[in-house]
Amino acid sequence: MTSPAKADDEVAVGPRPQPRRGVSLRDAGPPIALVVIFGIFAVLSSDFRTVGNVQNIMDAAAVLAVVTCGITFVLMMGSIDLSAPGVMGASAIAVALLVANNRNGNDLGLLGVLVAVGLGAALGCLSGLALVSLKVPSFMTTLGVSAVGLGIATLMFSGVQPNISDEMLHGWAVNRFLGLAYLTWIAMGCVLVGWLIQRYSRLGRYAYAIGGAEEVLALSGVKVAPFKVAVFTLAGSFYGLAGVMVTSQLSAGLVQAGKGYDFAAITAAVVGGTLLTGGRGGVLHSAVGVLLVIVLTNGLVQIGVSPYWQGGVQGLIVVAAVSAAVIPQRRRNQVTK
Amino acid sequence: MATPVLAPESGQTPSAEAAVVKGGPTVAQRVTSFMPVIALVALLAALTIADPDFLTQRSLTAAVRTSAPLVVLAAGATLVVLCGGIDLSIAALCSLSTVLFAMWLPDLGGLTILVVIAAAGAIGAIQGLAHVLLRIPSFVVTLGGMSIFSAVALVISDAGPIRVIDRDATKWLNLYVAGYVPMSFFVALLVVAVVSLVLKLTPLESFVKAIGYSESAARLAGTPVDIVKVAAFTISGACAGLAAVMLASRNFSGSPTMADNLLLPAVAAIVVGGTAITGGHGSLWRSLAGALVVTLLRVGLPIVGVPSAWEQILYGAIIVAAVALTLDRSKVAIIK
Amino acid sequence: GCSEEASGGGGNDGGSEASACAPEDVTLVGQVRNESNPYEASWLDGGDAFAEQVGLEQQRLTYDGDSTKQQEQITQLLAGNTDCLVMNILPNGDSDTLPIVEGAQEAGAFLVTQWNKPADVNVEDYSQWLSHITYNGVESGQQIGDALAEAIGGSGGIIALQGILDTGAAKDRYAGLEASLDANPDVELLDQQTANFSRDEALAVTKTLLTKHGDKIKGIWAANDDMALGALAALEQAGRTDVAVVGIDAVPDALTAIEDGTMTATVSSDGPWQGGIGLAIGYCVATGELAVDDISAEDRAWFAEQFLITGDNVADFTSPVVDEADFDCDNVFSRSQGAIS
Amino acid sequence: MTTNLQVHPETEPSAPVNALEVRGLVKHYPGVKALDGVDLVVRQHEVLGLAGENGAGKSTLLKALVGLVRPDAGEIWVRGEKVRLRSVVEAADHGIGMVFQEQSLVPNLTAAENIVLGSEGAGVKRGIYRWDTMRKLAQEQLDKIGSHIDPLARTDSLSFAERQMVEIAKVLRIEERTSNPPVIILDEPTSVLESKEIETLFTQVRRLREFASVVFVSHRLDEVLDVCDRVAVLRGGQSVGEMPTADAVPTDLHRLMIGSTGSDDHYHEGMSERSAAAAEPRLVVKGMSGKTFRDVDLEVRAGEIVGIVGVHGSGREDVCRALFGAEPTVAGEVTLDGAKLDLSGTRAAVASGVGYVPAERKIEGMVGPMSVADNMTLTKQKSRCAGPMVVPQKQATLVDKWIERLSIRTPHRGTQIGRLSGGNQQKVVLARWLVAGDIRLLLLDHPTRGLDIGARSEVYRLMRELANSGVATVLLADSLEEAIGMSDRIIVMNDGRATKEVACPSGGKPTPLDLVKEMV
Ligand SMILES: Nc1ncnc2c1ncn2[C@@H]1O[C@H](COP(=O)(O)OP(=O)(O)OP(=O)(O)O)[C@@H](O)[C@H]1O
Ligand SMILES: Nc1ncnc2c1ncn2[C@@H]1O[C@H](COP(=O)(O)OP(=O)(O)OP(=O)(O)O)[C@@H](O)[C@H]1O
Ligand SMILES: [Mg+2]
Ligand SMILES: [Mg+2]
Repeated sequence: MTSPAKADDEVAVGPRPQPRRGVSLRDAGPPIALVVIFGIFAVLSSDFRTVGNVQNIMDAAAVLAVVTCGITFVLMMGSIDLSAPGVMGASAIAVALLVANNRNGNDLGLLGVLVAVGLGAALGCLSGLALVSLKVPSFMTTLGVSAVGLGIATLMFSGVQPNISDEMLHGWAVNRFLGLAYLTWIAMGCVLVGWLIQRYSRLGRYAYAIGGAEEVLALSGVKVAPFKVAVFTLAGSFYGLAGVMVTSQLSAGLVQAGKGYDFAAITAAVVGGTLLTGGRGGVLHSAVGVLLVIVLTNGLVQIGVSPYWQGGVQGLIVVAAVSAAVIPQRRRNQVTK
Repeated sequence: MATPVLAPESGQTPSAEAAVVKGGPTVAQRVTSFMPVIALVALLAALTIADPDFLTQRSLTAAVRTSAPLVVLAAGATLVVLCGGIDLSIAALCSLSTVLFAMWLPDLGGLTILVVIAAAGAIGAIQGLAHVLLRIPSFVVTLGGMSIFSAVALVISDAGPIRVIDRDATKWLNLYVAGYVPMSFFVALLVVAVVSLVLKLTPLESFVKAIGYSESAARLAGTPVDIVKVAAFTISGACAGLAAVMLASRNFSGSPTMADNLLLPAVAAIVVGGTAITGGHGSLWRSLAGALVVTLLRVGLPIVGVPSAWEQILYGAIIVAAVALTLDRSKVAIIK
Repeated sequence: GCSEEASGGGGNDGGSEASACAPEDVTLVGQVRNESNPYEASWLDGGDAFAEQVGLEQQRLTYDGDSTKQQEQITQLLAGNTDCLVMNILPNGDSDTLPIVEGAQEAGAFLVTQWNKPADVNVEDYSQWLSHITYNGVESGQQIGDALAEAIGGSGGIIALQGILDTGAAKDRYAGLEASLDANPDVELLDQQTANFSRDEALAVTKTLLTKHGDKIKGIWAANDDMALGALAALEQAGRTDVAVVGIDAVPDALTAIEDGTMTATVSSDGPWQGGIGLAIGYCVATGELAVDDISAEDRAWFAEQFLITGDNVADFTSPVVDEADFDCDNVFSRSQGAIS
Repeated sequence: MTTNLQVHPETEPSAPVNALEVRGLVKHYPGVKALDGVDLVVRQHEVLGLAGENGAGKSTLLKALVGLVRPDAGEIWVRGEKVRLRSVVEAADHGIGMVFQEQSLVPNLTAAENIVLGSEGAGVKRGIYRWDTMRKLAQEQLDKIGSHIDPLARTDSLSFAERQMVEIAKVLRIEERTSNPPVIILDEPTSVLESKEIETLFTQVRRLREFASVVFVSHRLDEVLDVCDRVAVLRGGQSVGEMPTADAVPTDLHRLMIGSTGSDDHYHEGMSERSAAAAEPRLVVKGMSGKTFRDVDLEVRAGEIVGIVGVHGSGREDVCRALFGAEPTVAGEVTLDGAKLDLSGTRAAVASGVGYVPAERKIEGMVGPMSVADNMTLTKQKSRCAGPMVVPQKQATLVDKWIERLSIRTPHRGTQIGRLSGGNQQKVVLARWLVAGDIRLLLLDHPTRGLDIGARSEVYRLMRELANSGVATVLLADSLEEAIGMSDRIIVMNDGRATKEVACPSGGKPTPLDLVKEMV
């Protein structure tokens, strides 16, 4: 699914350069799709177009947004990351056991959250290290790390549900500011931080560059390995935070806290315009993708589509959205992987 | 220094001709191409050490029989991966096919097997067409396909399993070839062998690899890129149909979620076999070995008594280690 | 050439007449979906407790809710020594039961299944399938439905969270809800969605339904406690305290919630007992203390006793104790509420 | 980085100190001795040309000088110090920088980032980008070469020539790393440039000489003689000689490169013979329009070579691609030998006997990890198959014949094509269309890009042979001289339209100036 950067059609257009300034059609597609889909649901369902439901959509997007933020950096490099379920599971249980809970006497509060995020970062780091040192594709290292994370989570779980009684963590899900849950603000903060990292940090720009032309970085004397490890670590810490957020929402640490978030996040990122081949897109694109996915999920329930069909309709719309977005850029000798 | 300074004349042509060597694989390359098998043997040895009872003929027979649907699924998807794409829909399509199989069996009898395989192949072809005609990345097409097939399976089965009452149609799958080789595994081997041979003996192999390594070069060389890709998706779909027949015959039923969990193991099998996920390099034989490794991990670890949590940790570590062994990095420029 | 079944030689087909196993030769296997679920973890712990009681060890198997993996494990297990193998299995779905049964029958292992079984498959047709135990899903669905109706004062809107759609448990429980709705005509089912027995999904679905139906929602019917707990979290985040929630399974968190008064009712499913009883039946038959032929038809497929738990009686259930006496060979069917109709 | 310097004062070469000195460098690759004891001296403030056939080892040598290739034996001395270079960074610390044969910029970064990539200095503080500083740093480099590129433009929005300028600006960054005059290495920088851009580049090179030493590689010997002070020649991985350029002519160099004198009739004009069939038009294009070209009329007779010239953006590449079905057309009528030519896709084009050699060899021309044999036979299946089956023996014989005929330097037909030198790769790509012998129209987009003079001559001879056998050829030449030398007629394209047709018969050739007038 990832192709050597050189094969990317972006490079192939080399001799026929087209100026690319301002907002390109590819960038504009997903936001337009978001507005259109939102509009359609708003027309179809009066329940959908309420302020309450918009708040609900924002709240529901929080966890996915944070996961997608992390995965975006990995996708930007042209790698892939399937470790979210394991990392989130491990950090969800870890934080549940570290803050005030029913299993042990710990009451670390914010420190516990930091440790859980750190655990996520460590697992992400493991994926990255396996990638650069063993030269195993990220598809496999992250799949492996996901299994390891789930194993660690199951070990910590040891048969008894850890429920949190920590006021702060619990409050994140319950308390509201300007109509949105604290968790939603945290997610927005993550998107902002992610965007700043992407735009103003060497890590972010190099991640982007690795996706654009990894071999060129090596020719320029940049050692890409540490940056790759750092990107996976960064992604891992986002997943770690997402695990903490799930624990906060459910007031309990679940091993399955991250189930399904891997593909959901990739879908969101891709729908938002991040290329799986790397070098394109970014955190803001992904945020739009997340909203698209969540609006779809929410809207289908609101207009009363049968639960059996929901997945199918969602799949259809994702394919339709992506194909509508690629039509303007179709070229004869275009490479689609 | 008005005149050119000539270096001492050495040979007449100090060029590459003098250094011509035999082409073909070196010793190291030969070893890497056997790595999937080495990984398999090593894993078997480790399991045997953990529990000596594991290495019995009965147990091995059961393991290869178990692996058959996974082998078929992985083999089919390998073609798509070799072309540089990915097929995420195989598992959902396989589930849907089990439902179709169970629904059609009462009417069609023994013919159902072929009809289901053909139908799954056709569905695969539709995905392939969507991929090449609409130019949507295969990841997205098949991700969409995955949810659509699941939904269709849920709806037509009314979200429940459908019993296979007439077992005669698939009875032959439970026979043994030469006394020891389960028929389903034999069929899986046959699929791998036939597809590999067709690739090897015809230009298809170079088409597939050219497309996988560099699609634009392949297209500008006039190779039938779109046809080959659609064919790969078709075979991948048909293999999902065949795997569905195997599963339905094993479970005496079809169910809309039966094979859903085989997606990641199947892709893992492909990668563990050493096929490059970026396309071009790899083979169906490698996926066969990969599928056996994954099956051994799935069934072997719990059976030799590894506790559930550690089983997952070991599974994660071992598949990564296996890929570290099997991937021939000289064929893959950049590891993403 | 092909020959039929070359490797099944180890099985003593229809082996109920075979000589009884020595107690120490018996192998006990308990298999559930995963250990990361409190109910199923307690099931395996119950199995361990029974094993300890008879001086053996239970092999704990989990299959991640993955039907294929379950079948693969069983096949592999049955390819080993099956002479005195006792299996207490939670099939992933209805469709997974039959291959397990046939495998055990062929290999001569002693099998007890729980929860999932296709209705038209008859336990009595098999000599190695000793018993199938389940709770009456229709009844529990109806009981909590009624409790919910009572809690909202007999009239008002409710929403339903369904389980994994292709499991018998989900369907039976939902049928029970429908029966309860018939009996309470003023209760209106506003919406029903699946949350796949998952706390996380229930949270998201409930939030959406809360915004969709708003104050019309007076109660939430969930097909299990995990989803009920997810719904509770959603209610709390929405700042709603006026909604009654019911579930099934009596997991510890749900009992706590009932004690606190945030949840209305649940129905007991006794995990530790389930984990022990299946092994106990198998052990009794394997060691010859109980003959398959002596098990009455009623006890081959039966509903286990269950209780509606509400604020009134929750104290009785908060610390479940496994009574060793339940596992005596004379007692193994003592909790039967009658044959599955 | 001083830890890596190993100073051996006792063996210090005599003054004046050379900027760079290479002694007995050896590098083996499986099956190839790429460097076989090369010696090379680069003096201070000179432009040294490096010439040699394809595969002579030029790129390998230069890569060794920037630490990308680890030599098996030999020494590298920088300003009198023996050094061991293990990475680009170490080389840069010693003041050596290189512009690579394949352009090496990250397409999705800004020009400024590319310029400072790997040595951001003050542009990045504690991992945080300071765009203003970065822009300033980049601007300084661009100012050095007098370029007016916007530093914050995305690199893939720049033209080829602009990108080349960015590369040079980037390589000049090494000045900030050492106090000594840098050594700048340019590996075939001109092969992708148009003549005007080449002039700009040469102005830069002459400016560089003021404060640096330059190593310059090109297969166009006149360029080498034009811009360089001295030329060193490699052959088969060995240094075979050097000469000052002051009064040298291309043939002198040529003789050194291949060990004997080449023919003066570079373009084999003598070979050109108009066959009887030449009169009938083979390809007729009427009013063809596409995204980047409009109303193009074109006629190519059997046995004729028609050159299309034009600047970047004139649309000539797309015309070529459109004729091969690789680019959509919106209007127009195209016939081949009287029959309508199917432009719907590359398959159809190949089936009607049209062949296309793309300019972007690495990406579009070849499949790098596949063998020479597979690359050569990828298109024409009949040549290696019996029925649907591949006959390995048939393929081997055929491929070996063409390896021999085009003297392709490869250890074996089974060698990965990516391991060959650029020129030899190009020969394989060309051979692809010739193996079946059924080609009617050949579209050549820069077929000699990166080829050495011998290989070029070979390709020209091949083109002549093909023309004589009746193949119609459309040529997008590497240089105006090439277009003039090879073509029977030249079409000038300007802004998507064919604006002028210039007859170009042997003996009555136009001058480059005549054409340039029409092009701009
Ligand atoms: N003045 C600036 N301040 C901060 N960042 C800048 C500035 N100029 C350029 N950049 C960076 O250079 C990159 C290239 O600029 P461009 O406007 O083409 O955006 P882009 O690469 O298309 O980004 P995206 O993919 O997010 O649309 C930007 O992504 C941005 O991060
Ligand atoms: N990575 C490699 N692996 C194997 N062989 C190589 C490799 N790089 C170069 N070679 C071989 O070394 C020899 C010298 O190649 P090099 O690229 O240095 O030639 P060159 O003089 O730059 O040719 P050109 O003018 O075509 O660029 C060639 O025979 C080439 O096939
Ligand atoms: Mg932009
Ligand atoms: Mg070179």
